[in-house]
Order: sequence, then C-alpha cells, then structure tokens
Amino acid sequence: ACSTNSAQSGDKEATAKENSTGGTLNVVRLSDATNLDPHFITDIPSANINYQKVYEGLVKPDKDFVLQPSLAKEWKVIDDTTWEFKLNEGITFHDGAPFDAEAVKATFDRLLDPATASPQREKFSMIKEVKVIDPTTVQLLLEYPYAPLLSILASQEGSIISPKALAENPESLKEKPVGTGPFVFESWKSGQEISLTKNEEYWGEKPSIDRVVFKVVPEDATRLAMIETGEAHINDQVPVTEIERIEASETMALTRTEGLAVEFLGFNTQKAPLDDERVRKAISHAIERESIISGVYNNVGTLANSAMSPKVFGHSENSKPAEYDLNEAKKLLKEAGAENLKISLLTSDRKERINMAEVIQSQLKGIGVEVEIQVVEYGTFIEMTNNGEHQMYISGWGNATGDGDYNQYNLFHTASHGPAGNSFYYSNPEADKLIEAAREETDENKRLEIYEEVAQIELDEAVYVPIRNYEHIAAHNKSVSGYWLNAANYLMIDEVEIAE
Amino acid sequence: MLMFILRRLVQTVPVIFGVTIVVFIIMQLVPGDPAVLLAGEGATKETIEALRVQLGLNQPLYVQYVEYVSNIFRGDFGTSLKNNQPVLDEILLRLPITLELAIFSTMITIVLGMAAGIISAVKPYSITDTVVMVIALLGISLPSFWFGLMLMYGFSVKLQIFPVAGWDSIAHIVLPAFTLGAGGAAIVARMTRSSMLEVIRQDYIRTARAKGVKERVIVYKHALRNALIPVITVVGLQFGALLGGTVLVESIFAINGLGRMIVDSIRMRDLPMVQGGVLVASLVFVAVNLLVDILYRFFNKRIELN
Amino acid sequence: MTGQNETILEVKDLKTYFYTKRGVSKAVDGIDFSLRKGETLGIVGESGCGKSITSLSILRLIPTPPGKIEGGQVLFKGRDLVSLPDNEMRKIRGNEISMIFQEPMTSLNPVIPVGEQIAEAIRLHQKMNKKEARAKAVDMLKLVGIPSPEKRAKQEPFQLSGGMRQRVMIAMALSCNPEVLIADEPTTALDVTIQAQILELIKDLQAKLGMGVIMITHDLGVVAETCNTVAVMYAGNIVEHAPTQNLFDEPKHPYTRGLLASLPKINEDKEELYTIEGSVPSSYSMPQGCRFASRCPFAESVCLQKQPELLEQPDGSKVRCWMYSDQWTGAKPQEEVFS
Amino acid sequence: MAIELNKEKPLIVTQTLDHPKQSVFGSFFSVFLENKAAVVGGLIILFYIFIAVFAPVLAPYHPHDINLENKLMPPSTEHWMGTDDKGRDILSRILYGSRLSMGVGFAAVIFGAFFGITLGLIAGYYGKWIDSIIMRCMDVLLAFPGILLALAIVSALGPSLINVTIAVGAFSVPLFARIVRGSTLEVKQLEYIDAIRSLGAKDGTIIFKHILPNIMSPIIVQGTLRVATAILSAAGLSFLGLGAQPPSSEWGTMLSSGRDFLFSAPYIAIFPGLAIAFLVLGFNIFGDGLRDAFDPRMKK
Amino acid sequence: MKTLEEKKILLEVSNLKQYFSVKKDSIFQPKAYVKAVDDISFVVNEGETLSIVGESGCGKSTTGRAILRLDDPTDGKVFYAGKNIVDLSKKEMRELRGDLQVIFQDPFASLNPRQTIKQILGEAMTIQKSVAKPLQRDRMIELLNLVGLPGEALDRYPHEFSGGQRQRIGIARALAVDPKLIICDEAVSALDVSIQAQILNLLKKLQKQFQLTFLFISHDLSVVRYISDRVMVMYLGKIVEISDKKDLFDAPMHPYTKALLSSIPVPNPSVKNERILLKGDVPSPINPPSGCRFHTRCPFATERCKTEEPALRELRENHFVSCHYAEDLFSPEPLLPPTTK
Ligand SMILES: Nc1ncnc2c1ncn2[C@@H]1O[C@H](COP(=O)(O)OP(=O)(O)OP(=O)(O)O)[C@@H](O)[C@H]1O
Ligand SMILES: Nc1ncnc2c1ncn2[C@@H]1O[C@H](COP(=O)(O)OP(=O)(O)OP(=O)(O)O)[C@@H](O)[C@H]1O
Ligand SMILES: [Mg+2]
Ligand SMILES: [Mg+2]
Repeated sequence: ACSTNSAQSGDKEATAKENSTGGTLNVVRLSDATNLDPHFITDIPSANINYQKVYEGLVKPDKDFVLQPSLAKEWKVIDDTTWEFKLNEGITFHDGAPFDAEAVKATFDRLLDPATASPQREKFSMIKEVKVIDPTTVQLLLEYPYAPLLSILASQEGSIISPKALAENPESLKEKPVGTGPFVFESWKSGQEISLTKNEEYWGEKPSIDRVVFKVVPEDATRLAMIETGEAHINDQVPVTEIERIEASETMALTRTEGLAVEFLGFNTQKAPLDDERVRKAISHAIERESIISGVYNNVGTLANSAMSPKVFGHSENSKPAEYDLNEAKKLLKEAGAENLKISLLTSDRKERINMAEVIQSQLKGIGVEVEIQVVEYGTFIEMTNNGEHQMYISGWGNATGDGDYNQYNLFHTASHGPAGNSFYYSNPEADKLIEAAREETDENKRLEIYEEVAQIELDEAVYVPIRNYEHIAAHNKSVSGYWLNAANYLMIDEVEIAE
Repeated sequence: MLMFILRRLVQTVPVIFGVTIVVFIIMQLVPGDPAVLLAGEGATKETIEALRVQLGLNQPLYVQYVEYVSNIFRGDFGTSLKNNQPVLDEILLRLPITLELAIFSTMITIVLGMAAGIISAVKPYSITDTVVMVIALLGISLPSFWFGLMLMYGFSVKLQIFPVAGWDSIAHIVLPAFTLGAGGAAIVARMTRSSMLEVIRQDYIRTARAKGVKERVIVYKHALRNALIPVITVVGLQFGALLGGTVLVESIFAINGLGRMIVDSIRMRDLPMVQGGVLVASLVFVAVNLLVDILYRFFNKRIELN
Repeated sequence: MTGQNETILEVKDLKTYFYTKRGVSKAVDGIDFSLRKGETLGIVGESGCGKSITSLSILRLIPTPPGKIEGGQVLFKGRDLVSLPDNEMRKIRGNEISMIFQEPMTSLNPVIPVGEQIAEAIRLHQKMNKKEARAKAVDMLKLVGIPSPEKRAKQEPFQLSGGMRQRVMIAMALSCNPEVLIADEPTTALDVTIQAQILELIKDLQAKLGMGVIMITHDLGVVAETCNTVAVMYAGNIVEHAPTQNLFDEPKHPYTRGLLASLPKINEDKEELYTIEGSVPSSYSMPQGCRFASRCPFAESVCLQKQPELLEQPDGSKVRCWMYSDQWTGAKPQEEVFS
Repeated sequence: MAIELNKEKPLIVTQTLDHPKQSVFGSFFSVFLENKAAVVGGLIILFYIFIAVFAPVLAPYHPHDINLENKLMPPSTEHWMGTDDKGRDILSRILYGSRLSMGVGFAAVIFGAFFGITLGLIAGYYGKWIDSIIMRCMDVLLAFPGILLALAIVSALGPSLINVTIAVGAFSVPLFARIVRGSTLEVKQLEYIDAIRSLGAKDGTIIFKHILPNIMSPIIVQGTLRVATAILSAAGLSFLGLGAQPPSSEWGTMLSSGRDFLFSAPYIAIFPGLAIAFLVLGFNIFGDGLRDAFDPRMKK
Repeated sequence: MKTLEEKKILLEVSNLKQYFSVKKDSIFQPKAYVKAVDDISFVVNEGETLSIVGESGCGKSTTGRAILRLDDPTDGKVFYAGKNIVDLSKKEMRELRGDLQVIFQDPFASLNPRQTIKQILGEAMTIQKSVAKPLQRDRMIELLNLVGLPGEALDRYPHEFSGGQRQRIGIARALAVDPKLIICDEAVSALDVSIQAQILNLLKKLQKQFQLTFLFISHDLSVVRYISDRVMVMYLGKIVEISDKKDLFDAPMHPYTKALLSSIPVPNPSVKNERILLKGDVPSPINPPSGCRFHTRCPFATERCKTEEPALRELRENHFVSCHYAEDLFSPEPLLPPTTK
C-alpha cells in the first residue's frame, strides 16, 4: 500500500497490519558510537544503539516518561532502603543465557566493583547489595533512602547484561553487546555503520522490521538529503533551522519531543570577575533569552526558567530567572566596579551552541562586556570544565533519570565540583543541605517544595542563566512510521513500520 | 629499467623515514601530555606516571622516535584514544575505500583532463578551446567542498539520479569521484594543452611536417606522446592533492574512508589515529609517486636520475 | 645525365612576412632564384637575414600565424607550391622536396626509434608495407654510413651522437629519392671534423642521386666547397647571386666584398681584419632605400632613396646595387678598401 | 700595410645605438596588458583588495552584528545578499571576510615563499651535499598528500586562523624551494654569474643581487597561483572547522555554517562560495597572464 | 717580435686535472668521472695570446674555468705571480681576481639583464676597488669609448643592445678592473662574421694598448690563426700539440691537428686541400680511450698507441707534440698516410 502516513502514533495500529513486510530501517547519525558496553558508555550516540534495542533494564519509561515494567514484572519498596523486584520468566539473552535474578546481580556487581572502574558507578553508589531471593526475585539493598532509584534503573546504565558474556569475556562487550532486547547486535563497521537484526526469540512483542542500520553521515545537509530522497529513513540529529523545510517537504516529516534537559549559560563562580555575584547578575540581566529560543533554536524547545525542565520531577513554574533589563545590568556592573570586562565564553563545537555563544557575545556587547568565544571539541570542553579552566560556558544537563536529584545534586552540590557536574564550582551550604534533604525525603510534594526553594536560591545567586528546555527533533522519510523519541532523546524503534 | 626501479626504491627509504620524523615532530607540538589524555578522566597521578613509563614518555625524544618507528615496522601504529582499537585495524578498514575513491577520481582526472586538453590544443584559440579552458579555470577555482554540495543538491536531491551518500554501489561512487576528480581534470586539461602547444612548436614536429605527415598523425603520433610525458608527473602530483581532498569529500558524501577518519580524529583529538592516518596516506602517496616515476621513465627513456 | 640544365625549382618574388605584436617583420622580401637538376645552390648571409624562412617558405612550413607568405611563387616542375592544396603539398614534402635542419639534437622526435622515423617517410610516399619500409630504413642508414644500422634503427635519438643524428636526418630526407634537397645549416651545430664528414656525405649522395640541393649556411667556406652557385642574402633580400667561382674571385656587392674581407683566413696571416661597421637593420623597420646603405662605404644619396633591382652582370652574376646600374654617378669601388 | 689603406677610418668606430631606449618594465607591461584575461584577473584582484581596504566604508552593517529578527532573509534591497542564520548581513560579512581570506592567502604564501626561496637559493647556489640535504627534506614535505600536512599541523597546534596560515604556508615551502632551486641552477650557469664571480663578488651579493632578481618571474607567477591555492586550502580547513573561529567572517567559515542551509537558504553558502571562486579565479588568470608575460618566448 | 729571453711567464699551469663525477645508472656501478681536463701543463707568457683550440667537449672551457677557480680543480697547480692560486683562500682569491678576467661567448647570457650598464661597470669597479666612487662615472665613459660605445649607453639595459655591442660591454667590464690576463672563452663564436671582425680587431687593439695577456679559447681555427701568438690544441682533456702559431699552422706535427686543419672549409673554391677525414665521433670523456686518446680515430694508430700514453715532447723549438710517431709522420715534410697499418 502506498501510504505516506506521518509518524503520528494515532494511525500506527492500522498501518502495522498492512505493512508487516519487515525491511531494513536506515538511521543516519552524526557520529559513530565509541563503545557499546553500557557500563562504559558516556555518550548518547553509543547509548542510543543499545537502549531498548539490544539491552533492556528492569523498568523503562513510557512516552510520558512514566516508569513501566520491563524485565521486572513488578516491584515494591519493602522499606526505605530495600526494593524488591519480581522478574519476568522465560527470557533469554541473545547468547542463550537465561535471564534471572543471578543475571541482575551479576550485572550490578560488575558495575559496582571498583575494579571495573565504570564511569557510571557513582550513579549507583547508593546500592549496597544486590540480593537474590529466588530466580525470579531480586532485592536491592541501599545505603540510604534514595527516592529516584527507579528512574536510574530505567536509564541506559541500568541495562542488564548477559552473565555469560560477563563471565567469559567482558572486554568483548565493548564491541559486541549481548542483552535481552528486541534487536540482536549484528556488526559494527567502525566509523561507518552498526547493524542490528530482529530478535526472533524476543519475549515481548517482536518488532516488525527485520533489521536496523545506524549509518554515520557527518554532514547535516547530507543526512537530510538522504532522508529527502529516501536513502535513509530517520535522522535524529536535525539542525533546528531546517524544520520549515522538512515540514514543507513532500517526502519528509518531523517528530518533536519535549526533552528532560536544559541548556544554560554557566558561570565559574570561583573565577574573577565572575566570583562577584553582581557581575553574574548583570550578565543574567543582559541576556535576552527569548530571542535565543527563536533566533538560535528556531523555537525548538521552550524558554527554561530553571535548570530543571518541566518534564523533570522537581520543576516548578514559580522559579524566576533574572529579567532582561539592561539598565539594571549596567547599574550592577557599575556597583561591582567592573568596567571594560573581558570574559571568555567556552562552548563545545555543536553548531547551535556556537550560534548561541555568538548571540550572547553580541548581547553582552550591549553592556560593554567583551566576550571571547572559545570553541573546543567536546572532549576538550569536558576536560576544561573539569579542571575549572573556564569562565563562562554553555552547557546542558541531559537529565537521564527525569528526577530532580540527578539535576540538583550533580549540578549544584558542593560534593559534585568538577567532573561530577558542578562546573559552576558553586558552593552554598544552605543549598547543599536542601539538596540532601530532598534526596531522602519520600513525600513527593515535600520534595517538590524543597526543589522549588533551592532552585530559586541558585537563580538568585545567578549561578547560571537558564536558556532552553530541550526539545528533541528527528526527521524521517514518510515511508516510515511508528518511531518515537523519548524524553532523554533516545530513538525508540520497536514499533517502526516501513512502507514500500 | 630494473636497476632504475631498485634505485628508486632505495631512494624512497629516506623519504619514508623523513615522513615518520615529520609526523613524529608534529605530534610533539601537541600541547598537553599524551599520558594524561590516554589515562582519561579522573586518573590518579600514579596511573599517569605509570602510563608515562609504559608509553616510554620518560625517555629522551630520539629513543621515543626509534621506538615509534620500530613499532610501525611491526605494524603497531598505536591504539585509538577514542575506542582503544589498534589504529592499524581502523586504517585498514578504511584505506580500501579511500583508494577506491582515489582511483576512480584519478581515472576521471586522466580521461576527462586529457580529452579536454587535447580538444583544446588541436584547435588553439578556437571557440571550443576557449570554452574548455574557461571551464577548466573554473574547475581549479571552485572550492571542491562547495562544488560537491552543489552536485549533491542537483543530481541527488533534485534530479535523484545518484544516491546522496554512502558507499555501496557504483552509483555511489560517481558524485564523490567527480567532485574529487574535477579539479585535477581541470589541471590536467590545462597542462595537456600547454604541453601540446609547446611540443607542437618543437623542431621535430617541423621535421614530421617536412616529411609530409598528415596533421592528425602529427598530433596523435608525434606530439601527443611527447606532450603526455610532463602530464604523467602532473597526474602523479594530482593524486596527492586528491588524497588530501578526500578529507573534504568523504565528509560531505559520508564515505567512511581514511580522509574522514583523519578529520573525525582531529575533532576528537585522537592523535594516534591522526598520526597513523596521515602517515599511511603519505605512504600511499609515496608509493604512487614511485609508480609514476617508473611510468615516466618508461615513457621517457632520456630522463636521468637526480 | 639528361636534362642536367633543366630547372626544377624556381622562386619568384617570394615574400614572407611575420605579423607580430611589435609590428610586421618582413623576413623575406621579394626573393628570386632558380635551381637546376644536380645543381647545388648556396644561400649565405648573416643571422636573421631570412635564409631559413626562405627554405621553410618553399615547403610551406612557416608557423602560421604569425608568418604568412605574402606573395610570389614557388614553381616546382611548373606547379606553384604557394597555391597548392594542403594534401597535394603533403605529397611533395619529404617525397619530391625534402629538408635537413640545422639542429640534429632537436629535429628528431625523441620518443620514436630513428628507424621508425625514417620508415614513416617511406611508407607515406611509397607503396611499402611496414616491414619493407623498415628494411629500407636500415638500408638508408647504411647508405649514410652509420655502423651497425640494424641496431641503430631500433634506438631512440638520445642514444645517438650529434653527427649520427644528422646522418639520420639525411637518411630520412633522402629515403624517397627527392628531386630537391634543402639543407638548412646542416653542419653548423657540428664540430669541424664531423662537418667535413657530413659535407662529404652530402656531396657523395648528390652525385649518386642527382638531386638539386639548396645549401643554406653562413659559412663561406662551406659554400666555396660545396656549391655551384651562391646567393648572398642581406636583410630579406638577395644582394648577389653568382656562380661560386665568380663570387669568390670577383665579388661585386659591397656587402659580399666586405664579408669576404672581414673573414679571418686559415691559410694567411693578417694584422687587421676589414670590418663592416654598424649592424643589420631591424626586420621590423627596413629602410626605404638600399638596405645595406647605412653600412656601405660607397653609399650615395640614391642608395638611401630607392632600393636597387637585382641587376644581371656580363659574367652571369646578378647584383642588387646602384653601383652597377647606369644611374651610378659616384666612384667605382676600389679593391683596397676591403683589404 | 693593410692598416695604411684604412687610414681615413678610425680603428674604433663608435657604434650608434639604434634601439630606442626602453625600460624592462615597459616591455613587460605592454605584453601583459595585451593579455586580456590577465588584465581581467588583475582587475578582479584589485577589486578585492579595494573591498578589503575599504570594507568599513563599504559595508552597510557591522559583520558581527546579530539581529535575530532578521535572520535567514533572502537577498533584498536592504540586504543585497540576504542575512545569515543570525541575521547578520552577508554582504557586510563577505566584505570584511575579504580581509581574512586574502590575508590568510597572502600571509601563507609570504611565509611559504620566504622559507622556500631561502632554502631553494641555498640549495641551488651551493649545490653538493647542502643541496641534497635541503631537497631531500623538501621531498619529505612533498610526500604529504595535498592539505594533509596542513591538516596535521593544525591538528597539533589547534584550530585558528593563524595556525591555518602557518600550516598552509608550511606546505607551500617545498614548492617554492623546488622552483627557486631549479631557476637558481638555471641562472647560476649563465655566464654573467661566472663573470661576476670572477670579479670577486661575495656569495651574498651574487645570490641576492644577481640571482634573486632574475628568478623573480617564476616566483611571482608561482606566488600568485599559490595565493589561489592557499585561499582554497584555508577555506577548506575552515570548512572542516579547523580554521577561523566564530564569529569570524572568513569565507570558508561562512561557507561551513552556510552549508546547513544549502537547501533552505542557499544564498548563505552560495555567496561566500562565489566570493572564494572569483577571487581564486582572479589569482589564477592573473598568474597565467603573468606567466605568459614573463615567458621569454613571448618576448623578442 | 720579442725574443725568447724577453718572455716572462705570467701564468703557469702544471698537472691540472678536472674530473666531474657523473651520476651513476646503477647503485652497483663504480663511481664514474668525466675527465674533462686530465693532467695538462702549459705556460702563458706575459703580453702574448695563447689560444686553446679543439672540438666541443675537449676541455677548453674547463681549463679556463679552473684557472679562474670558477670550479675548483681536482688536482694540479696554477701559478700566478708566484702564487699557487689553487691554494688561495676565498678572500685572497677575491683580491687576486682583479688581475684575471674573463669574456664569455654568449652575448645574451653574459650580462645581468636587470642591471644597467652603469650598474654593471660600477659593480665591477666597486668590488675590486679599482676606481674610487666619485671617479667611476668618468672612467665608465672612458671605457665605453674605448670599446666603441657612446657614453649614453650607460643608462641602458643589456637587452637594448645588439649582440656585438653586448660583447663590447662585456669587454669593458673586464677592463674596468685593470686586469693582466683575460680569458676569452669563445668570445666571438656567437657573432656574425662582420661583427666578429669588429670584436677581434678591438681585442687586438686593446691588447697592444694595455699590454694585456690573452688566453683565447675557440674552436674556430681561422680566428685562432688571426689572433694568437701561440696555439695549444686539445683533444679529450689532453694537450696534443702546443706551439707558435706559424709553426703549428704551417707544419703541424700531430695527426689530429693535421686532420683538424684539413677539415676546415676554405672560402676559396680554387683551393683544393687534401683532406684527412676522421672516422666517427669524439669518444666520451667518461671512459676515454686508453693509451693515446686519439687512437680510435687516428689513421696512423698502431698497437702501441692503444696501450702507451704518449708524452708531450718538444720536437722543435717551442713546439710540443704528444704523439709517438710525430717525427715520422709529418716531419720534415708532411707525409701521406701509410696504406697499411
Ligand atoms: N616566428 C617568427 N616571428 C617573428 N619573426 C620571425 C619569426 N621567425 C623568423 N622571424 C624573422 O625572420 C627573420 C629571418 O629569420 P631566419 O630564421 O630566416 O633567419 P636566418 O637567416 O635563418 O638566420 P640564422 O642564421 O640565425 O638561422 C628574422 O629577422 C626574424 O626576425
Ligand atoms: N660541471 C660539469 N659537470 C660535469 N661535466 C662537465 C662539467 N663541465 C664540463 N663538463 C664536461 O667536461 C667536458 C669538457 O667540457 P668543456 O666545457 O671544457 O668543453 P669545451 O672544450 O669548452 O667544449 P665547447 O667547445 O663545447 O665549449 C665535457 O664533456 C663536458 O660535458
Ligand atoms: Mg636559420
Ligand atoms: Mg666551452
């Protein structure tokens, strides 16, 4: 059938019946994966290959980012520090190993073993022990009460790995993931493509496509042209400026999903002149954030009011960042005695960020602050912020769990200075206390209140300027339907259909 | 001839060593400590120090260089900082693709360039000549990355004659090979033309005319063979430009070749990969030059070594 | 030897001009001469006087543009070569009229074996297949005295010495038994001992084959040794044309006399040489009168005004000089001036 | 005795100079001016230089002025070449960018020429082992295909316009060295060099006063053509993100950011692309013309 | 005519060798040399003109260049004013260069096209400090007049002159430093006959006027006969004969000289000279023939010539020949070649 249906989920059901022809889904991407071992993955392109495709976790978020059962059938909180999970039965890993409580234990034991040196270990450090009750029951014993545990289990890092592979050759997992998911890893041609095939033995609903290929196509224009001509089906890294063209196109369509992440302009609060709150405030007042959303982001995403996006637990409508007020800004600068300021602005080499930097540069010129833009590759960016070599920087916090703790603790807690996420080098005992309190609080409303309070403190001290709540966009050729982007920007393809 | 090849091979050895030295020196210019980079985030002082020793970074430079070269001879080009794969494996994966692309482009360069050059030279200062030479001038003046995008826009997106990107079939090769070969073709065309006009002026062409040889035969038998001798060298040099051009073209057309690997590695500061990629590309070029020299010698027996 | 006196080539009022950015160069400006069977005509003159252009004009080999034959006729056995269609002309080149050039180093195609280059001429004009032509080429090489001709035939020009290359050129030129051979400074680039060999060879072959030869040179010695008649050129004109013996015994034109007098001689000692002062006028701006007038010790006003005709003299020679005309009022030249 | 007969003639007759006095450059210029293409090339370059010098006067807007309301505007009377994705006036950016692009081109060539000429002169003049060493080193540099050497250098020094200049310059060093060495060898064997040597001139005098001026033509021709290549190479590196950094209006950088809008707002990429192409074309035909004008065959 | 006793030796060349290494075709080949000049000795007397003749490539120019130390000789000594100039330091040599000057063949290549005549002459004077700066201009005009050029030539460039005029400028440059010895390397070979006569006369005149000594290199025997006092004939890097001019031209003793002389076409159709035609070409100087280098082309060669190298022997007064059979062949009467070898 010649359906040029859009990818809207509504008519998915209908087309699924008609087009169960299988086929290969071609996904084009900006860059290649670096590593396919969930315990070592630190970048989205790598994670996206595995997540909900090769690997699954105990739980998974749905389209509204509400957590749903996955490998775990159900769970209950036995006490503040004991969580019990009931596992699904009859599931096997792609290498034939059975999925059971031992597999869950093996996975987390490896992750938590310091010898593994997993960069994700810190995120799971609240887990004291994984206890196998019986083959289908497993308990997680925590060091301290940790409310957002499920959200972290649902993240990519929570993937359950084949115990057989872990025992035999854990090194090989880097290049050859073995999970329980609907797709089986097929091959990886470095720099070129990674392919997965349909898991015929999948325990859940089997995908309708036979194969998926993730191709690396670094040029934005090329990627889009491939979608336009049907050479590829999905491009999940689309320049925001192309949305009009995609929407106007006869062969392409767009998918947009609100994200969890927030993009912001951060200040290194320990580096002069930004150690002066008045200077930070002045800059905050001088930035016209709305124009960045429309100008740089082409209205993809919404104006952020704090470091937590509306989809994140802990977000509050009441958080108030500094108003755009040039006079106030100039006044503050004068007060601070800071004239002829020269400040460097560090950003990674993502195009929108560079654009944003240029816009900020031109806006700050308005209050007489000269900005020198430093564009560096992402790795260098991380290195520099980790070492505190920066003054201002543009960054985003891709909240993987959707919980405020992941956001507040990592970004603002004194214990998180540097690599853990607090590149503001912000340190406020009061804020620290509030964050810790929220962490252990089990009453959701109370937690929300605490987060609202601490968020406003951070805004008032002008630690950062929130700019944009992420919106993820992807373009697809109209021959495909049924895929979606989850709020953490993972491409979900288990329901994809390809029309001829 | 055999002697010549042997001797030329021997001459290549110092060049190859020179190339390794240059690559080695360039990489020494990189600010920052490779051990720190390799150790990754959050590594302790001890691990870094251990790495330094393990990598031989505590040794004097010349020892490091000797180590580096001997590793290369053992096929060890180091490991990628990005994914810890052996650099050589990564290169060998991509080299055939780039070579394929380069060979196709060279064919375009040669066939198109020589044909255009001859057409121009046969009737110099005619309209055909002017048109061909204006196109050739444009050919060397257009930025290839721009040209490639335009071709893609026209032929893939608008006309949908060729696929946009990838490297699966002959159809995929056409546009990138043309993008890459066009500049070279323009240069070869100009070279062929001027070389032909130069040759046509020579005394021996007059001799042929004095024998009563037809103009056609003069062009194709007497002039062309002599005119192509310098063109061979240009084609050889052009191959180098072409290899360099893969850096741009492979990025545009999403071809997973050596050029793109180098660019990506530079972006990711994956120095061993850059080092290895540049080194291998240079070795390929040196090999091609060797081949060209031998061809040159074959066509022009008068040449002496210098 | 029938028809020894038959004229085979006649050049009438030949004019070849070059149209360049700097102006019009009248390289050859109205030349007349004729060549009989078996005769050797020498054309001498200083550099740039138009010797080569004359010879190239006969075979229509001038580079066009900028060169162009502006007028006159070249009658070869009654046919005017100037107006001959190209394909007809090609049949004559290398077959009935052939040519040897000055530079043996550059006049052979560097990438084609010499045997093949000779065979090419043979196959063009004679009905022979490849093999026969190659055999004939080897014969020709033998004829011009190249040792081991089979081997040499397969070699490329760079493997031969200058003398040998000139022999190859001669072999090529003679391979189709031409009726006219034009030799444009065939020995200038060679050493005297080799020159002697080559001149001897040309003389021998001429005697054997009975062709007419135009020997172009600037060396009066070569002329004296090889030619029957001599044409002396100056600035695009023939100024004197005479049987060799006459020319050397009794040169008439002041230029010819000066030339002979200014030559150091191998067999006599002189304290001082005669000199022709000044230099040749530029071919782009020829004077209106006699072209030699500015350097002539006898020049009168008439010389500066009008160019003299080529005047026939009682002894059979021709001179382009007012002195030999009826209008001449000035003194007759004295021999001593040129000593 | 003969000398007696020539009594009335002086022994030495002073020669008259019949050629009109002319300057070396006069004849060069007349040949050059006749080459129409070269004149066009020269005019193109002059035009660009004019633009570069007067960019502040000519440009209707400041090249870095962001005006997000006006972004991605197609060419209009207000913005002749449209605006880019940040609402900056493309025309103004191109005008200012000419300073960078040409600057890089010239600077790289001057850098490359300086070292190339020095090395080439030394190698060619002194010959022997010095020559061997220098030229082998140049061979090594030439063994790097295309802009890869530049790429390697930039990757080591980090992306910036200055590093691109150095890198592109470095990769033209061997080209200049080769040409200069070749011409030096050619000129060195000319008799006037021997004449001046036998007068006792020092090496420095010979090299700089007698050799260098006489090998300038191939150097200038090569230099002109190299500027074209250097501009293209630098633009290529910028295109890859290894050159000029934002908000620079270097053309390669402009093109690089414009390529994202190739299909929706093609003028962003087309105009800098054309700006590069025309400038390069200018240098190319100018260089060609110079070559013809310098060609000894065309003279005399 | 000067007598023997009056002759003073100005320059003495002894056992001069100049080998150039040639590129090898294979790495296994032994190093090869062009023996351009191979062990030659001769003297140049003050005020005389010694000519060197021989076929192309026989080493004439190389000899001249070695004397000027334009190329450093491989071996041998060159004495000038009592000093061996081969041993002089670069600086000492520079000082001496004012005495030794050179005039070259190619009138187009011998002047720097980018200097005016004034600069050319001025530079010569400045380098050798032969004329003080303020006096230079007058001296230049004087020099130009001396060689037959008007003073207005000073401000012109070489390309504005004809070949003969350029040659005059070259001569003026050589004279600018008041040299004692001038080496003329094919100084008139590129000129037309009528111009050649002008230059030859000029050289002779200048020699008389300034007591110059000429080492005159040429392949044109007629010119050599006109200009020289003594003549030296070279063949493949060796001296084959050296003698007073008259002696050499009237009664050559070496078969090569004889053949050379007889090869020259005489511009007089009535003279029919018996000619000795030499076979073949001059052999390559890379691997010159053993023994007498001329034996491959010599009609009189014997086994001895192939193996034994003849010495340069003085067979008549001031007449040196290097031929084993010189006495038998052409002395006292020229002989015809023997019918059998
Ligand atoms: N291609 C050309 N363009 C312009 N002028 C030319 C060209 N060829 C020859 N001439 C002119 O024709 C004149 C005669 O040249 P030609 O070659 O016949 O002289 P020549 O007598 O053969 O001298 P040479 O002894 O040097 O060979 C020269 O003065 C030259 O200026
Ligand atoms: N720099 C050099 N390198 C190698 N070989 C040389 C060099 N200079 C001269 N020769 C060789 O030395 C030999 C003698 O050369 P030279 O120039 O002295 O000959 P010549 O007698 O002056 O000849 P000509 O009459 O052609 O000027 C030649 O075979 C020449 O090839
Ligand atoms: Mg001629
Ligand atoms: Mg010489």
